[in-house]
Amino acid sequence: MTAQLLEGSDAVAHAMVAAGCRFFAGYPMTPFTEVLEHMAKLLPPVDGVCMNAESELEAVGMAWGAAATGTRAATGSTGQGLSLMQESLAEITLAHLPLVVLNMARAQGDYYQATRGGGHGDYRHLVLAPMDVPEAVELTQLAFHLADTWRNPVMVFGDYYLAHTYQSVDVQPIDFGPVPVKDWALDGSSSGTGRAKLISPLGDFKQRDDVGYDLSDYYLRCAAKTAAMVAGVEPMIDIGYCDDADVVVVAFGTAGKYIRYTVAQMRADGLRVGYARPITLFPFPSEAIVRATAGARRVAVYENNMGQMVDDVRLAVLGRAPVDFIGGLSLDSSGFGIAPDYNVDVLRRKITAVMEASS
Amino acid sequence: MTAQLLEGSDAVAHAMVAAGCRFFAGYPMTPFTEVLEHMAKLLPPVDGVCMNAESELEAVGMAWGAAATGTRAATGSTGQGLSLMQESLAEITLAHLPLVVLNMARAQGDYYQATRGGGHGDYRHLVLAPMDVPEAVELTQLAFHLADTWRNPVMVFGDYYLAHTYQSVDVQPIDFGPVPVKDWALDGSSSGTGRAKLISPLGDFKQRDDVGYDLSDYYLRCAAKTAAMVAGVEPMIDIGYCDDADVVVVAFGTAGKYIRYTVAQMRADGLRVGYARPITLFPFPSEAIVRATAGARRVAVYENNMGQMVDDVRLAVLGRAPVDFIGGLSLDSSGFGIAPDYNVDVLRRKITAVMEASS
Amino acid sequence: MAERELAMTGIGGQGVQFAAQVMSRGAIAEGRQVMMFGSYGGMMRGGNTDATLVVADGPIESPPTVPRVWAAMVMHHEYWSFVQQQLRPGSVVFVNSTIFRGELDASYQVIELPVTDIAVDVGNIMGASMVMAGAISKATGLVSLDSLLGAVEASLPSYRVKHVAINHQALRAGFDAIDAEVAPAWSARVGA
Amino acid sequence: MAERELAMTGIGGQGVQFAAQVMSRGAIAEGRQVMMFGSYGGMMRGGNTDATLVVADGPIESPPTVPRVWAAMVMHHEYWSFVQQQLRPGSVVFVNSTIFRGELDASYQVIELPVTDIAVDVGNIMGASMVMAGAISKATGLVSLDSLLGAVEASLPSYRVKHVAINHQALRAGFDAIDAEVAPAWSARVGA
Amino acid sequence: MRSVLTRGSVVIDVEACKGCDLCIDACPPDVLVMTTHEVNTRGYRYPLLLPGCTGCKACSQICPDFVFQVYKYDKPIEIEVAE
Amino acid sequence: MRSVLTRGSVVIDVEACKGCDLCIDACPPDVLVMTTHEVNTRGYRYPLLLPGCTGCKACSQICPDFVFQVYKYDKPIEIEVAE
Amino acid sequence: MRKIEGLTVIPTDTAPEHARLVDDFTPSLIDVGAHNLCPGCGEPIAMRSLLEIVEELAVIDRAIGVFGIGCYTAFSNNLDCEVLQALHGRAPSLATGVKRAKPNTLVFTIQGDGDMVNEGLQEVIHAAARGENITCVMLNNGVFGETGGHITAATVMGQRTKNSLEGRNAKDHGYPIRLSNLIAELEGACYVARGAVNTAGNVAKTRRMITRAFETQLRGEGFSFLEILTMCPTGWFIETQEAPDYLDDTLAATHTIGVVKDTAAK
Amino acid sequence: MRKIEGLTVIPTDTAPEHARLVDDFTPSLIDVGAHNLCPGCGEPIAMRSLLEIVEELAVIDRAIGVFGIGCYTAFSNNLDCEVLQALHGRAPSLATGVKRAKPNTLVFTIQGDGDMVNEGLQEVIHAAARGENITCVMLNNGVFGETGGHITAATVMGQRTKNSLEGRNAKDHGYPIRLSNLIAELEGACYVARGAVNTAGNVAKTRRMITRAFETQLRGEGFSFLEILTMCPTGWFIETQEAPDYLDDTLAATHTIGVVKDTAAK
Ligand SMILES: Cc1ncc(C[n+]2csc(CCOP(=O)(O)OP(=O)(O)O)c2C)c(N)n1
Ligand SMILES: Cc1ncc(C[n+]2csc(CCOP(=O)(O)OP(=O)(O)O)c2C)c(N)n1
Ligand code: SF4
Ligand code: SF4
Ligand code: SF4
Ligand code: SF4
Ligand code: SF4
Ligand code: SF4
Ligand SMILES: [Mg+2]
Ligand SMILES: [Mg+2]
Repeated sequence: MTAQLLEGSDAVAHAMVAAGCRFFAGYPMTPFTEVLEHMAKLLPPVDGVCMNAESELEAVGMAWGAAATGTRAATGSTGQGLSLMQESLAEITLAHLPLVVLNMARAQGDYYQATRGGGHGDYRHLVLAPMDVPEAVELTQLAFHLADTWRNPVMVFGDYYLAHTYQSVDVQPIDFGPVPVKDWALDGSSSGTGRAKLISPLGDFKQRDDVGYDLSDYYLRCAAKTAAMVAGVEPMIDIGYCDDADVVVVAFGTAGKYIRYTVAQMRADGLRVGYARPITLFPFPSEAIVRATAGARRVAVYENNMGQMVDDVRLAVLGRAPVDFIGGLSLDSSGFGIAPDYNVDVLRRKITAVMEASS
Repeated sequence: MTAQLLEGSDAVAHAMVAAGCRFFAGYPMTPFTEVLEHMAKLLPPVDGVCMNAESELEAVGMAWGAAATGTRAATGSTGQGLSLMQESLAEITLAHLPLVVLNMARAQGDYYQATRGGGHGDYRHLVLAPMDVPEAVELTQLAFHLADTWRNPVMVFGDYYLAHTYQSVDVQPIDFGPVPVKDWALDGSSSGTGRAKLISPLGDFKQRDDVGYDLSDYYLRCAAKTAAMVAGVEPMIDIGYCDDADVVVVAFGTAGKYIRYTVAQMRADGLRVGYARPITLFPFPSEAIVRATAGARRVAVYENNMGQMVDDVRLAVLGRAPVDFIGGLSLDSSGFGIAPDYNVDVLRRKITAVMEASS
Repeated sequence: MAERELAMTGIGGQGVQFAAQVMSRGAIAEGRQVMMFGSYGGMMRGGNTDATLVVADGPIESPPTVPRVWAAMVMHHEYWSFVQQQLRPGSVVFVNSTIFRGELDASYQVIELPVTDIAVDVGNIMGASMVMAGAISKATGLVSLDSLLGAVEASLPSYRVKHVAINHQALRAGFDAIDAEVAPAWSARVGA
Repeated sequence: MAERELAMTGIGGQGVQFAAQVMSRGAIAEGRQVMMFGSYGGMMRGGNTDATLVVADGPIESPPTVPRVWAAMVMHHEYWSFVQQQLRPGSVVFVNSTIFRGELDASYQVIELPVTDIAVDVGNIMGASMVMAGAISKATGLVSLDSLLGAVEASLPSYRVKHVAINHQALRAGFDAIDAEVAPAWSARVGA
Repeated sequence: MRSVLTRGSVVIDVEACKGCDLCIDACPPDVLVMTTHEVNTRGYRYPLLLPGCTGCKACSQICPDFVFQVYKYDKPIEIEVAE
Repeated sequence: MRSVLTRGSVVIDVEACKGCDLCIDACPPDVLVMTTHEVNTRGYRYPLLLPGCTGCKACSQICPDFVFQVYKYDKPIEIEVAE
Repeated sequence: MRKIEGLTVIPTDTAPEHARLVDDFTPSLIDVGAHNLCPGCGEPIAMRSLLEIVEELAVIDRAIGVFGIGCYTAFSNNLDCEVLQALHGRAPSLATGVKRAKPNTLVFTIQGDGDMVNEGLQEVIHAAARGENITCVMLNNGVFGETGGHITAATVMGQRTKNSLEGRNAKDHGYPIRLSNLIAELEGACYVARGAVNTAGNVAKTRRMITRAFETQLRGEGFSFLEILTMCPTGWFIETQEAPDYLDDTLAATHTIGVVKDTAAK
Repeated sequence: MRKIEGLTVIPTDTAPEHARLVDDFTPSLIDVGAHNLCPGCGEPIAMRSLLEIVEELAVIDRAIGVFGIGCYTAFSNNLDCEVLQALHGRAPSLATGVKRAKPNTLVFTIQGDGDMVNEGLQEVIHAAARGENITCVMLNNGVFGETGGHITAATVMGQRTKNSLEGRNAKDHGYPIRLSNLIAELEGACYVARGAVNTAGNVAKTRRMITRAFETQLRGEGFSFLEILTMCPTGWFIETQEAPDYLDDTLAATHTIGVVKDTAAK
């Protein structure tokens, strides 16, 4: 292998290019900024386009346009920037366009936004949450595959650590198998043929008589499409030491990596604790959580926010065991107050407290 | 009483003025448009200001500015428009400003957005969902009281029916008691005094030495403030016929009014069914739901979306009884496909099916 | 608590929405509570125009649209199928016999009146629904004639106040066209 | 699977981040896997600059920041308290004796070297961290000298390639300043 | 009786017309007139063609509802009109 | 020895200086010079005042770090300088 | 010949003999002629002209229209031309993405004054400043027609709208933005013109402008912008017959008709 | 007298005798002088001038500053002047809400070119078109300083930024927007000027512009706009000493210094 030292944002950029992404548009915002910078360097040499959009609203719009031509396209941002994109992120889903969205979040406070959709209506995005750089390289490529497969936006949910941690990685294109042909893609060639293509969040039927779009019909079909996607996507999760665990700790992303490490150390000290790390935040790996926690006396959820994923864990466990929220908002004051503050010793204390409660 | 015939949007506008709202900014979008039109008529005569903002982003910004002066201010929109406002709605919460937001939604697909916050981070808005015009007149006034009490945005979650139904109402100012003095409001008078006021989503501490804003500290305090609000606000709910009910149906807003009506008719026919209609969607009346469903064999949730509030109901019932989602997306094709399609006969059939399953 | 549901249907230009507003305001003047939900298909002429009017002695329990109605006002057959579904044995159905073409179930209490002709006679083609409102008043007492007359002005846009008189004529003409209160709204306890 | 954690601390201008990159690339050249997380306080001179470097024979299990470290490289005392908390009995602590002022627990295996002086001697004030890297190579074999030398160029921004030579000098000077591999990184199984 | 030189003609899709009158002013030789009583099934008045059409396409180009089809005669024709 | 007419003077908050040099060019009579070796505790070179200040405020107005306090003498003074 | 209402009326229900068709009912790039826009609306007229020019230039197999949200959206699922439907105000960014990804296409937007001067003002200005090689088209009727005739940032002084019934006044509503003139200030803008569809003459003139705008893009010169004044009798609260003159007297008095900028002409 | 590095140096650690203070370290409306902006940054200079003028005009007890997001945000919690912190690009709308709700205040925004010409271009143009009686101030350094020196819509041709290291070129990045000139086109804009803080002379000139802009608002004339060119050595990737000249040669060559519009003057 020809591993190289890449910063997370650089590795993600390389992974996008390896996945065939040829259009990227973004607006600087820490810690998303570096991804944009790296794409600006990597795309031109492969005849790709990277737009320094004048704002997030324009960035997502440009990506929308490129995606409509069948080009593998991506955009992204952080906190505020993603909030600005919510209208477009909701409606591009109704337009059935594949788009990869990078949420280089600061901490984990945007779990609800990512998994419920911060925009209006019933749309859903697939959400992948890597725990570190190597996993990000894989999931970023998978994101493009899933987006094309389901003609739906897919979000890669990273954070400050993912963006700024250097790791030795060997970025190679991964073959996830074939995707449907993009016979819907626009290039002008169907104009004047009597069946010109239409891509619209309002509907995909051409007008009949003087009836225009039929939202009541279309929204139902969109809901059905979403249901099919949710049924068709295999939820991913990383589970460890759960078989005989008294307490199972659930965490995602970088926090998940810290929990894995902490739990492994506690196991080394003979403590009966396990971990479950959802990799797909949507669809949420509920069945796997149910199995992983079947024997647990208590379940603990750690996230760097005021308690969001804990809803999904409780909805899975559904009262079969107490679910304790042991997370909370904790930001690193050195990192401009935007990087999550993780400390293995602190995590161990929190988990220990739950174990005591469980016995 | 001097009742008059008012269209819902007109009644809400009258209620806002009665509540002392003196600044409104909005951008037309059906079914929110009429509220804007009525405010444009009602405010000038009482020396209020109504701005025809050039976009939703600018509307929420103008309302933000007015709110910062201590003026009772409101804005609002529908679907797409509210999605555009998400960044501002998230951050104005961190700026601790009272603001009333009208979501004249189309159907009920924005429940997640309203209750989880479609923006970034851990902020929360109080959400009130009236079932009809008279209740909207009351809750709209309450919204301003709660906003001032908690220095937090409060959303009134209406829909197409609320906006367009005419009802006989007598809009009188309601006294909800005193609210804290707005000693934080800006008017320039504290400038040059050595303790000039600051209103910012980044923090409320003035700079010391060369340390600027401390987000890690501030976000924690914001989270604490939110927790205090959630603890301090009495959840509201309308419950009927639940004591001996085999099945309890949960629904909110206009759907709740239809369910009430349907359940009443079924009761008249001797069927043991009850209803629970959350009035505050956030905080969600979980305890009340637990009590109302204590004796139920099954719980049914009806909402005009693909299943959102059902999460909160399940989180409350937590497995003690099966919770069936009997809602779904159903839009009226005559009403431009944006009005929910409710039919008492259909609802009765759905509820009956649940009752059969329960016995 | 008695609630009287009246379903109204017609096509653009017949004044259905206006009639619904006049009846609503008339009922309010009599101390009753009212809910009225109208729907009409866009700006095009000849489009459908429906309305559901609920009048009650107390707070309205009915939602904006109801499954069964106490009575119906059918100005045109074009879009009346939806209203038809709401009728049940005993429902009072006021039909504009000048225009209406369609089946009427024998179980209904049907009251036919050529309201368009009558409107033309009183020189107010647009007033057909007003004529019908007058007729409904006489036949059911849902809202008294005086209350209807008093409600006209408030229901007209300012630039139309000059039309008060002709609408009063239409109301009276409809009222006089019925000889007796054949289906009293407020005696028996009908409806939900 | 052995993981070697090295905590590095200093102030802006000492080249700590650069050294972390050189060591990382050197380790990769030897077929090892690496994780490196650096943090520095803004653009101001003299600000803190820390880095956590983890080298392993296989996939990295350590998160970006670790509670305990195998070794530490202390270039300055100003912000070293955080690193101090990560040390435990037996940790190998490389100290820049030219500058460092502070308490060092007796339980550590301390290796002091006046790297700033040495750097000045080889005419490369900014090279203090390079000197230390060379010393760490000799004393622990975490990364061989050759690998470090080979990693310098790739770690320099293009417009700085001319600085390769002086950095090589600094590395060698540090390497030569230590006489033996006193704390082998890859023999015993230390640390998690 | 007088005869009017007529170079073109139009087909009018009466049912498509919404009675906006735009074609009337647009017609250079002024050979389009609106009906005064007759209306189409949607209740709109619609245009009638008088002799003298030049086939200039002004009506078809300005009609918002695509009501016109314009023809040019291979050679102009004379049409008799009663005074 | 020569004497320089000096109308004003400045107080320099050396520790606040970030060594950007803006004041040097800004000073009309050119009486500010940067240290060449001396640095403040943050490692920045800082300005020194030579005789001949006019108290014009150019330095205080342009300094991004608010390093200057400017004074005007009640009456100008003469300062002796060695050539 | 038959007599109707006392006039000698030519039969117009069937095609005449010995004559050739010179203009069909519906332009061939519009699927269905019937639409539910109001009587006398200017937008279908503009749509017809635009689509006919696309055909004339023989670039139909490269044409992609990006639609904004307004009454004109009624045409977005009714064309035999590829359409990408954008959100309100966002068309220029989508068009940018399309054009950058597929440079050989002819990309044009169809937006209204509400869509372009209100919600999406920034999008079109940035696209123009970038010299984006697309054509943005604004159908300017000075109101939000679709929502019922509300004031926009292009509504002219004194114009009556649903929320300025006494006419736009500076104190409450400020001044109209003359977008074409603003765009012309930007270096990236190569061709900028303002036409109208209120008379047969203006329609003809506007067709020439459309041709020039598209040619500018096809030659790869850069950003071209076309503003077309359209009638909105409904939003103006007047009769359809009065609309053409009302357009001249109000809208066109502020938004002057003519070519504003043409770098190629120099 | 002491000799330092061979020069006769006046002691400058304490106040001289027989002299009066004519300018203090930190302007009185700035709480803490120390800040973590870069060496040679032009923004603190502009802040000083603005706040001193607010004092000079004796309107401090009515002054409210609305801040955008950029490096200048470091001052938003550091003033003895009421501050409303806005989100990136949104300051003009917040300022509008403040002013309409409290007409007697003096409301000014502090924004950067990234904040105003990129993210919030539409906000300031609409505010100007409305003739909103506020003063919008743009600190223009032609880059996103805070994010590390990226290109903005105001970056001039050839300017080197982090993502245009070879200098801005038309093909990839389009042309810069000269915002003051665009704003001046709008009827609602009454006073528009562009200053700079790269030399003592320009600082003095800029102070006069600030005065005029605030007077325009105080007289209730309407929208006033002030653009101030500031140095960003970090984002320009040059030495602090080179910044003043670089500003003249690059930024000011496109964004010309001077009064662009002054309706009162006519
Ligand atoms: C984000 C958003 N806000 C508001 C609306 C509601 N809306 C639909 S069309 C329209 C105005 C359209 O005006 P214009 O672009 O001028 O087109 P016109 O109707 O005049 O042809 C508005 C405000 C929307 N669809 N999306
Ligand atoms: C919505 C949003 N997008 C992006 C950012 C990240 N961001 C912070 S400051 C800034 C640029 C500021 O540039 P400018 O206004 O010119 O100020 P300067 O730093 O140059 O002084 C950006 C993009 C943000 N804070 N909010
Ligand atoms: S322009 Fe067309 S729609 Fe209008 S009247 Fe003439 S034919 Fe009818
Ligand atoms: S083609 Fe010309 S002349 Fe003939 S009817 Fe039409 S407009 Fe008139
Ligand atoms: S301008 Fe100020 S900061 Fe810069 S060198 Fe002079 S004193 Fe120091
Ligand atoms: S006050 Fe004027 S003369 Fe004196 S040092 Fe400052 S700039 Fe120079
Ligand atoms: S509202 Fe105006 S723009 Fe819309 S369809 Fe009617 S006339 Fe045309
Ligand atoms: S980056 Fe530029 S603008 Fe920001 S502080 Fe540094 S010099 Fe000033
Ligand atoms: Mg318009
Ligand atoms: Mg800037």
